[in-house]
Amino acid sequence: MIFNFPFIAVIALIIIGLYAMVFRKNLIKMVIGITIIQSGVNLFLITLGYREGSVAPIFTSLPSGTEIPQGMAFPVPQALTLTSIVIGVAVLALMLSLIIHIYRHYGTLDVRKIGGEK
Amino acid sequence: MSFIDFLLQHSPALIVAIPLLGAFLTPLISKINNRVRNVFVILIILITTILVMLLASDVFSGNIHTYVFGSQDLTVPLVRILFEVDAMSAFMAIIGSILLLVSVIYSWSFIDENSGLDKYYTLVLLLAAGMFGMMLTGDMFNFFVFLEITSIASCALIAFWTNKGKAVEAAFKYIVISSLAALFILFSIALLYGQYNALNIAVLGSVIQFSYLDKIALVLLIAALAMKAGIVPMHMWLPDAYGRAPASVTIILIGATQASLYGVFRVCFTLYGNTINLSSASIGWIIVLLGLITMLIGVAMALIQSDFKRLIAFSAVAEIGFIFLGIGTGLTLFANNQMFGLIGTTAMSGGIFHIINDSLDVGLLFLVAGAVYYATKETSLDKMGGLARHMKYTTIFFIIGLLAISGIPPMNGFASKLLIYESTFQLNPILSIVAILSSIMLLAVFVKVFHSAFLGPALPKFNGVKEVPKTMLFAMGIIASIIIIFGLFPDLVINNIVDPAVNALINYSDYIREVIPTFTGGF
Amino acid sequence: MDLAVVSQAALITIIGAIGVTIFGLIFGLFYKGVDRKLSAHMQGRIGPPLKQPFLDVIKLFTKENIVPENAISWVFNFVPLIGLVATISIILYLPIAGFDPLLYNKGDLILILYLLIIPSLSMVIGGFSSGSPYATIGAQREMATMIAYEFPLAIIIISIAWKLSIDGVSNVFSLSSIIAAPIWSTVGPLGFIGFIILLLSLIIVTPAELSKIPFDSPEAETEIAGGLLVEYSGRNLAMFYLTDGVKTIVMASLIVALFFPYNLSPLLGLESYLAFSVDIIFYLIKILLVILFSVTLIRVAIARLKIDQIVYTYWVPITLLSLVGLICIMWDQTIMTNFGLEPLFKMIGLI
Amino acid sequence: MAIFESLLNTFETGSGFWNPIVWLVTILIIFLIIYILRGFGNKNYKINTEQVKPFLSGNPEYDKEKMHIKGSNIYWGFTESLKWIFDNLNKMHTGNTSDYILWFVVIISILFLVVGLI
Repeated sequence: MIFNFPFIAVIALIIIGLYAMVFRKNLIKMVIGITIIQSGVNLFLITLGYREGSVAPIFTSLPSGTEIPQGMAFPVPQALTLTSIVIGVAVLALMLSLIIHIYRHYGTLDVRKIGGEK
Repeated sequence: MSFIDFLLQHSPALIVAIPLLGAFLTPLISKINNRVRNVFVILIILITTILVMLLASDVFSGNIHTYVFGSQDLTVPLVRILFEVDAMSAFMAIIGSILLLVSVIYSWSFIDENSGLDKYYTLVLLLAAGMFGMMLTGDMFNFFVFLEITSIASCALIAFWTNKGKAVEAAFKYIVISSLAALFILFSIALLYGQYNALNIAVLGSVIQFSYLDKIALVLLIAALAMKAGIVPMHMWLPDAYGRAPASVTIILIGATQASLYGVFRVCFTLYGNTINLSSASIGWIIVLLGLITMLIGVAMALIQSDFKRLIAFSAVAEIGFIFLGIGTGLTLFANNQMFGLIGTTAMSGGIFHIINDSLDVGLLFLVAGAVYYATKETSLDKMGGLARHMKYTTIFFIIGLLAISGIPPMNGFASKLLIYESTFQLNPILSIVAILSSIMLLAVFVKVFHSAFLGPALPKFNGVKEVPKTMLFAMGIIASIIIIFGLFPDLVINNIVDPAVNALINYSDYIREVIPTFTGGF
Repeated sequence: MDLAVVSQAALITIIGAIGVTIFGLIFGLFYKGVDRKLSAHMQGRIGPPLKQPFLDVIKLFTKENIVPENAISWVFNFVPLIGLVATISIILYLPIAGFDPLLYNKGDLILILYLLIIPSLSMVIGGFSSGSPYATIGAQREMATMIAYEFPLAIIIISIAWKLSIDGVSNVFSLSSIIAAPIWSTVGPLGFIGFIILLLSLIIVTPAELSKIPFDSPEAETEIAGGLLVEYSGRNLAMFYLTDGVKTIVMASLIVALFFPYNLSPLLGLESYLAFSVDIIFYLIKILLVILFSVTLIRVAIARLKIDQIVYTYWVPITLLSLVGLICIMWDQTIMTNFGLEPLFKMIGLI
Repeated sequence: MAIFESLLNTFETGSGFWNPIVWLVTILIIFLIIYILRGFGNKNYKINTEQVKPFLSGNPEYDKEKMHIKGSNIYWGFTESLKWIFDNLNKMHTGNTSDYILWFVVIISILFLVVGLI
């Protein structure tokens, strides 16, 4: 059961994020929603690569006596997560800069008031 | 090994690498001179286009190209990224390269009076790299990365006119939708990875089981990619984004949207190819029904728009419905061998032929809208009128686009719609009826545009309007001539370009066998 | 494919095109005269002589060809020509007088459906390009009418093709296969009712396709003074006049080809030239009957509808009617082939 | 010659045919005939007279802006008789980002239902 906790956390994070995106009316809070979903997905990736009792897959600084592939956490998901985090930061920066522009033009951050294009 | 062979062997990598390198060289080059920069960008895209054509001509003759980044030793798992180019990928890359080439030629004059053009061209080239990457890659995670590159570059380009609030707003909507879709794609990639310990499409395709988790992954992938492709009711970002971006950007966005569409088909036919008998009926019908409502709602919304580009964007949505209808019909009948041979392949070649027709027709119309904006600085149809007096060539290009998008013979739209009508009716007559109806309504939509923008009395406020510069006319002329050629020789196009792509989708086992030679599934 | 075959085919095409042009123009005007005469008699008038449409065309050719100042002249002058040319080209794909269509393996029913759009489209664009408010209103009404009737028309055409494809006919959209396998020959009782309903809807679609009363609100002389044709005069108007005549023949031939593709000569056991002439006369009579029912009778009996009523008529009652027809045909397949007539009667409780 | 033959090929869909080149040839021939026929007509009119003014049943002509019927007013009859459809469509397109995401969630749940996961 205890090993399923990360997966439950993943689902919870994604649903909380979606909730924030659908029901929060502030643009910044929507962006926070996206970030929460992203954390959920990243957590999922990391959890997939974890082996019970394993150490970080840094080849040059392994504790002595580690079995070489089996004792390490699986490295590929960690690489994927790193990439995903980097992309996430770029997207986040872009979204926030757009929000600044939106605030300059509309003077509000309410998602209902910036729409209006039928 | 001759130079051509060398180019051919490395072209999958070069097609992505050249625009990527060019993107980061552009700011440096633009220090010299604006004209040099424009020539440089056109040259980069031209070289890429030539490489795409070279690669495509080889792929269409039956070879599947793979290109390995990383360890060449295939027995070690997971330490490489694979590019795999089959006919479908090459077909999409051709569309992308044509749209890009036209866009950069058009940009020369269209975007000339704006500042920050070095950034504009950098982003265009980045978008090109991302788009080609999505089309050529054979790796799911790589697909996600290129999707994000495409999204970020497109978002920045949509917001290029930051002085307009609506453009920024559209860009914000676009990036929210894109990143949400991309996160769901990543989540489903992780689901697949957790089960099969692989990221490569071919490897995944060879072992996929259609388990409970696979079904979740399939649903999330289709929903997310369909949203990126602008399928109703998840299309609403698309008119905002298409309508507010500069016309030269919109035409590349069409390519980016088609790349997501390509993702849907790649997932349905190749990634889940091994279990297609289990999934085809339900997923196929979903795609068909989504296509139907996409057509109807897209065209109905287009009918009541009064903004030129927004109107075209809604009809672009409707056109994507035709593609979904054609390919969905093929997918629905996939498990039924006899019916599939009879009508499934026809429907699929109709759908795939319509991908290229859609991007050309809609692209031409967007360029015309951009030309009208360039000449009059108006986007609202309510404020235009009588422009045919001043812009004769643009009017002719608009007429070609009008006839092509509504499928009036002898334009290219007619050939692909004919294939779709004459195959889908055997699955259910209603499908063809709705398709014919939407096609006629598309005609009505653009006749309305023709009247309110180009015909009517000479309005005094447009007395000084002149025809747009030659480079813009040239860019429109390229697309218009391709439209007419495709319309006059549909048989050649079907045999030489479309059918290989259809066969590549159907014979998913070839795609898998290129990576795993021992694979024995499929036909 | 050697040169002789190609040149022969080209010769046939060229001669066919010329012949069809002459046929279309002359008979189009002739049937226009017949229609006017008949409707006059129905209203208790004597009516114009049969040659009146020919005289009208000659009159229009001698009148001045005015291009109004608000018009875009090249569009204004060009579209009447395109409309007429496209309409005449449809005859090449239609079976005339019981013969196979001249270009029987070069085009099909969907092509005809699309080519039928072109004359209406040219009228719409002509109306828009004349830059007059009356013409604009008329043109947009014509376009709305077009969307309206295209829905039932699509249902009718697809239903017929679907029925043929179920029967195992190859090339179901090709008109030569449609006349070779008449739809009435393989239907059960339910399908028969279905096709009668479809025929009825096609007859109601025809007047709108030809912009005749009660669906002529695009032209509506009393209200918008001739609508989309208000600025047209002289030879341009003559082009539209001829288009109308040719289009009447095309629609009538289409109805004949889809629903009554029978010939008299096999029944009478005639051969060669005698057979041809009997068939041609029979075909002309069939066309006359179709025009009588779908054009003349309706336009004499019913008053003009408003444009929103037209759209409503076609999109709700007529579409539902044709859908009922389609469902009848589809059920005909499943119920009749799976259960036969007897179990059906038992099911209803007749036996 | 082989290339020319393939250019003349009829495009076959399995249920129908379409040969653009033959159609184009016949269209050109018919066009020629009609064009000659049209040439017999009177081609003159009096430029810069009352003739070229638009016919407005005797009403005076307004300025050009008012004479041009605007894009939004086109297809009145069509939109009028199908008003309920267009009203609902307009209601659906709110321009609100939250709604866009809501539709995405709805579609995912429908897909889950159809594929048989729920």
